[in-house]
Amino acid sequence: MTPSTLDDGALAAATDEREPGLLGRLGGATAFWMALVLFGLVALFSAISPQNAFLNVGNFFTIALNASQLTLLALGMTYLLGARQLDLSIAANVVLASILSAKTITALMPAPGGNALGAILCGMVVALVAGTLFGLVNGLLVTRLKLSSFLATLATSTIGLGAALVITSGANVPGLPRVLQTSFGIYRIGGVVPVPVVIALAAAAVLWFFLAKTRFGVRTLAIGSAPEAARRAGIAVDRQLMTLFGMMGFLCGLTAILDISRFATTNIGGHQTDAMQAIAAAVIGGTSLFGGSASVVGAVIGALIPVVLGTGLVIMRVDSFYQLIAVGLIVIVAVAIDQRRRAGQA
Amino acid sequence: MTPSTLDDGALAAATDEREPGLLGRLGGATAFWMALVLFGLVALFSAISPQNAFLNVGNFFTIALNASQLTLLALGMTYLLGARQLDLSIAANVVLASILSAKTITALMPAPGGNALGAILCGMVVALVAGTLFGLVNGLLVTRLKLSSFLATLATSTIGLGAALVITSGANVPGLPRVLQTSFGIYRIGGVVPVPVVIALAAAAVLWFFLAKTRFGVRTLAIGSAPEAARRAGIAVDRQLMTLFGMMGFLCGLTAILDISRFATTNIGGHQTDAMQAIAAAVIGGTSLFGGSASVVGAVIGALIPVVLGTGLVIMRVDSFYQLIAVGLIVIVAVAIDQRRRAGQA
Amino acid sequence: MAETDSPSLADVAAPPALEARAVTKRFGAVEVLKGVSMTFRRGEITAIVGDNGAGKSTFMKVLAGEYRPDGGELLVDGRPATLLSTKDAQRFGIETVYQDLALAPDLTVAENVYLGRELVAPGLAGRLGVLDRPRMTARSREIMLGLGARLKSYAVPAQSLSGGQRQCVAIARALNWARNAVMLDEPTAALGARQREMVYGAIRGAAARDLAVLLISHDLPQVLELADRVIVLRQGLAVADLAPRDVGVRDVVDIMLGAGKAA
Amino acid sequence: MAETDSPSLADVAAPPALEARAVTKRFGAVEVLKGVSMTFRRGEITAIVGDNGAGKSTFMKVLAGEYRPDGGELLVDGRPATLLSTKDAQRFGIETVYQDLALAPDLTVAENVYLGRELVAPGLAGRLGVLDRPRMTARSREIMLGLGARLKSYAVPAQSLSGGQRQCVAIARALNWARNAVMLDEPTAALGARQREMVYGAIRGAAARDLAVLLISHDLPQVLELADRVIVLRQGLAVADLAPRDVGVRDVVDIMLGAGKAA
Amino acid sequence: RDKVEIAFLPGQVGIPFYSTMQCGAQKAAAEFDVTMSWAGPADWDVALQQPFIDAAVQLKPQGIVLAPTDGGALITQVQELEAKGTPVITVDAPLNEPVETQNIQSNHRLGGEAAAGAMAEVAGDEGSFLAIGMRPGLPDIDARVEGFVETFKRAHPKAKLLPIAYPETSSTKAAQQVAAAIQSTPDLKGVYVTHSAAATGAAAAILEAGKRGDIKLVSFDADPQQVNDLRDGVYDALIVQQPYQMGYDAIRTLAGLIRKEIPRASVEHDHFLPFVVVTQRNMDDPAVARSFYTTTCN
Ligand SMILES: Nc1ncnc2c1ncn2[C@@H]1O[C@H](COP(=O)(O)OP(=O)(O)OP(=O)(O)O)[C@@H](O)[C@H]1O
Ligand SMILES: Nc1ncnc2c1ncn2[C@@H]1O[C@H](COP(=O)(O)OP(=O)(O)OP(=O)(O)O)[C@@H](O)[C@H]1O
Ligand SMILES: [Mg+2]
Ligand SMILES: [Mg+2]
Repeated sequence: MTPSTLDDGALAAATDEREPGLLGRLGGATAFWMALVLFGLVALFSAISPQNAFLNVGNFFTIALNASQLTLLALGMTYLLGARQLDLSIAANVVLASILSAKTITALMPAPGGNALGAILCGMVVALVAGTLFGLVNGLLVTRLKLSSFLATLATSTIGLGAALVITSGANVPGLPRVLQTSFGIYRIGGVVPVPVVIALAAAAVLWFFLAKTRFGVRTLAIGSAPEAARRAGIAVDRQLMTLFGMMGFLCGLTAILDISRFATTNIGGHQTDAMQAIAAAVIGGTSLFGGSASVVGAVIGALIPVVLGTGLVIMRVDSFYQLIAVGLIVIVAVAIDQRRRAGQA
Repeated sequence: MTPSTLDDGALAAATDEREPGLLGRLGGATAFWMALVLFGLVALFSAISPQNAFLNVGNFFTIALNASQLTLLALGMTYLLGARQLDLSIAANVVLASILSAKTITALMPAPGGNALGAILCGMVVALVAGTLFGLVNGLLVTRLKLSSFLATLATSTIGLGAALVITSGANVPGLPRVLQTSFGIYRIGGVVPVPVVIALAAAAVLWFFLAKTRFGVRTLAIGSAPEAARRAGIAVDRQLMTLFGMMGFLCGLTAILDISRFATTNIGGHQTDAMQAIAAAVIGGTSLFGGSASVVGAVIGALIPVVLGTGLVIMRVDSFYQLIAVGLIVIVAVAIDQRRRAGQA
Repeated sequence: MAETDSPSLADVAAPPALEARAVTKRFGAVEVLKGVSMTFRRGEITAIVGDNGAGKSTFMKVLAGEYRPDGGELLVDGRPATLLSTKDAQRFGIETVYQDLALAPDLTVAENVYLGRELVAPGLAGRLGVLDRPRMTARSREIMLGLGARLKSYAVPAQSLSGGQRQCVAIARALNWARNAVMLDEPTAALGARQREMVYGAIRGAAARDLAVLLISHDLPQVLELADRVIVLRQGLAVADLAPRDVGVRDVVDIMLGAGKAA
Repeated sequence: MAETDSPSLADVAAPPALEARAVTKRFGAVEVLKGVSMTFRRGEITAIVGDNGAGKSTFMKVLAGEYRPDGGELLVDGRPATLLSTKDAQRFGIETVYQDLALAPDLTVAENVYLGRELVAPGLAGRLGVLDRPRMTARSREIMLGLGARLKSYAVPAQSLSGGQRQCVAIARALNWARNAVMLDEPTAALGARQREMVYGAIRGAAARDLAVLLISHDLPQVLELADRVIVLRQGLAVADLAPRDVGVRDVVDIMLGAGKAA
Repeated sequence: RDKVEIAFLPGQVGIPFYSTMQCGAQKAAAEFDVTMSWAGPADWDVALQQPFIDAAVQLKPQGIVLAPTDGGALITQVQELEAKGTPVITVDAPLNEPVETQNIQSNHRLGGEAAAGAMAEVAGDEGSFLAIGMRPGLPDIDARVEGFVETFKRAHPKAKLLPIAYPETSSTKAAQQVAAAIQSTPDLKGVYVTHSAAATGAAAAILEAGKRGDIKLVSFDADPQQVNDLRDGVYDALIVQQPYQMGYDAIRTLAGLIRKEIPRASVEHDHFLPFVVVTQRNMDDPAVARSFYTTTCN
């Protein structure tokens, strides 16, 4: 018997240079699908809500305003998850930063009627610095002491909250200048766009750019995808993680600023579920809990979905107990379909 | 130049059949170190607490009693984490199971003075069945719909709580027979050992046995260590995960029974931090968040440490804000030393 | 279209242990298998060779139930079979060594060898699933020694093994359990000279035990020495079915690369 | 004690690019390296061979800064150097291909080739770290083609590559960045015939570029053809330093296994 | 006189309500020669309070003041303490069965009723109203909600009540829920909040919608911030409890009981403290201002 060539398929000539890998890795497909879900919800609520209560620009921006703090936190969490880390201490960080900031402002406040601008700016700087430092402490625990970020940030969460309570004796800081609220926290640029929304969107744009376009983003995902490989490739993993935790802290500081300026007071007890919500927003948006893939756009959408749902269901006068059930079911359905869609493609 | 043999080390004759792999994988080393930490804390508090308030059998069992519910939850979580899963819905599960159980008991209660035993037993069965079913639903979402356990259980957590609130209209179930509390929930066998402690220890013993000694344990860890490899090896991964989620649910039902019988009421508003606490207890005890290694003994110790710390610090009259800080610091120090110890060995 | 069936040395009357008909598989836009047909007979060592990226591993994963083919069909013992999972394949007695091995890094060597088929103690304890660890360790040592791997301990986690030792664990597992067919994807890539010899010996032994053996390898000289049939895969197509006696390494390489056509 | 220095072909006056002196390494109770000394000179291909589990990969990881040795010292360009991390080794211009490759599975081929040394756009954008993806892709394709790997797309994640393609990515990376020394741990295990030839060509090219090359391989015939020196590791000890011209595969195997002693 | 040892077990430490109670208790402790310990959880949860109770009991105090975080859970324990001769006074909330020596509280249901009256007064009794709880299952807060809802429904049948909102302790969630209610209910006239986190959220939402003044806001409690906000017109009325008096009365009564200066029989089980309804008009009245909560004594 002689060797027999049976067929000789032509060479697939065209090489394919699209970037499915990139899109997939940046969770693009899931983010896209979740954006559809989001628009579907908006359309649904618009259609069935009485008196067009849902469908109007003012309401959309109110929703965006209510999602702005969560968006900031979800952005930082997206980077951390992309690098196979997480931060459970963000609530404590926000509380601590807001308290320090509020204390600073009230301490520096001029006599009533004076210009509070200086005090407010100092307060904001304090919030950002405190938040960033808190984040860097987390980073140190993870990189130097080699604690898992879960345990490290769980512990600093407790410590940070304890510190906040010690500083304030447990009471919210009173006496913040009202102008902080009226001309910043709830001020609407052009009467339409609330300042916190602008800040959140700006942060999202910057962080999207860095994740999708720069070395910084690639290295973050490399660390999450294969920490060993990243280290062996000579990436300064520890420094990168420090930056990421510091960045998360900075975003906590920013959130703290929005918090005190929206509500003109601190809210020590009110952030308990922030970490979970931020993680959930990131994951719903297509970021992997196990690192290597992350989506900034998805995080924004993931932060918006629960707020849209909540607002829509309130407008529909759905009893709040049934709201809980509805939110849970919608998340399951949306994510399950996304899952099936992706499985079908692979 | 001729080839030159330069040395010929003797064959290492003895083959080493000890099981460092097994010990390490079962988180044994960490559990051992954390046990030392626990005993250290007990010794410290015993030495410095006024009037021997800490060092007495009654107090030890009170501590064990306070840790018993967390222990049950941490046990289930240990198995799930070992298989690279988690369950964030355990609080909702406990609440729902306790409500259904309490409703059953109050509905079946005979006239005052009658024997409540039948009603109570029915209630217990209801709690266990409801808890297990809840867990199996989680398992279905993870295995059939391929949701990540994080998102799936986050969603069922919301749904479960919503269902509990709808059932009760948001009010705790009143009118549980006091005998449930006096002769079960806080009854001490021989006047010393509280029933819940016996239950928690029995559960721990059984689950230790299955994890360390049986096929079931090996397969659980195989799934966590390398899900792909486990699947390729023909392990029925989905069935195993269903069992694990069902088991977690059963333990939630058990916890619910302890809850209503200890407190003679349901606690709808409580339990919010149960999932985090259970995960933390498991991880402190040496179970890996990323699967493949788990320790039942460690989970028990991890559940005891915060209670011992809390009780000790209360007895020492440390202000509860400082307690938060102290607990966080001690966790960091203990885990960091464990980390260093392990790095040194590797 | 590929047509690789050939009236081979084996008994034509007995149905082949494993047969693939016009199997296609695509990932997204890329068609990796473009209609591959092949038969594997008992007692015969069939080698699949091909350039990197030709689709060898993908094809094997289809046979192992790991991937579901987009088109075509599989037959086991002459009967059409749908392999929905690797468990299905195992139920048919088909065992696989994957190119990326698929060990559980945290589990011990013995546990990896017996993964999914653990030995349990006799009696009631066994009913509870209590492991017979000593027996698992002893048997693992035997099997591993038969492949030339000497380990200091069988209780270390698989992640602390050397590359070759890991490969031996995966091979040990497959050879230990196969009843119908065994498929090996570059099983000797990380092995030393002695281990390679012993593994080839074990593969011959498997064929002698009347298993159908599928071997994927880049070690062409060895393949030509060992295999009863050599099938060349090029860009998702089976382009040649060769009898090793009649060809040299050079011929095979030429067909692999599509450089020259042998007739 | 091993003493593998030999007045080799290379210029003895110039300090060796890389030298290990009496390096020991233990994992727990197991001593894997028992005092290994070796020198690697520029322009020379030094091969390390040995049985599975002999300690080859462990030794290479010590040289790469991945493991810290328990005893002994390392010299780079004749000066004692402490390699605390792979980054340190890279700073000395030492690049490594690991046996388990170390790719980031979620990243694209181009990103993996440039991992840790991404190409950035010119000007301000570059200062911000903006990637020059087109150039990264184009260059990656060039390098990969030079190793015989043809990919449909350079934007697919590394996890969707075939075994051999993945190996090419890892090799491409190391060869692209090495300035002083390049170390390859079984780089051709998963490669097809053509790719293997091209990689061996690239290794020769690296030596010609005056790099010190360390090659670990089980492919003894190839090693004897390619290497300037062959060092045999047995159970954590360097037991022989051979000149390939003078020995055959059989001799090397005998030494590897400690069966016969050549003098 | 010998020192008397009393363990005071607040339901949650730090928040101004309990800090104010602590001030009252400390005042009484100083007056009546009492050594008082003060320890409680950082959050309102019976499971969190339990270790504090256990630890206090370990130290065998002569009397215990307890703010029970659950009306049912602690009955047996209190019963045992009473049986062993340790008198227990509960403050803030009662137990579900009257096993303790005395309960001092401002009946939260009555507070809700007072809030309903105040709301009708500032916002009229037509249009829609929204009541905000915290999370279901907290007896005190739930009673505040129920008292309001039932009274308002009964007394003002023309008014519409929206479904109760439960924002937990998150101001952001409260703001979102109130914003949605404003959006969907053009005739929203008043929002009743039962705790301060919801209050700040509701206030921000009303302000953001430009509806300050149009939508009245009535809140429970008088934290320093809330008092400021009342002055600034954020709130229209505050329903204020008397935690200082609670703490003071509890210690005084308990010290007297332990020293047998007060006969047990003369201590009635129920001791209700009235609410103070504060509006901008009466807030500068010193008698009213005394009821504002503080974070530090003096
Ligand atoms: N999951 C996947 N997604 C996308 N493409 C894939 C996937 N798996 C394999 N491929 C592509 O299919 C082709 C064939 O891959 P396969 O692993 O079957 O090759 P192979 O013949 O085994 O090569 P090697 O000899 O290198 O192991 C490759 O080009 C690879 O990039
Ligand atoms: N991290 C580790 N922990 C414990 N033992 C280890 C570890 N790494 C390697 N070993 C052991 O050290 C010995 C040498 O391993 P090494 O990987 O260096 O071998 P090798 O010569 O590269 O073998 P191969 O040819 O199979 O790749 C092996 O017996 C292995 O089990
Ligand atoms: Mg392959
Ligand atoms: Mg090796």
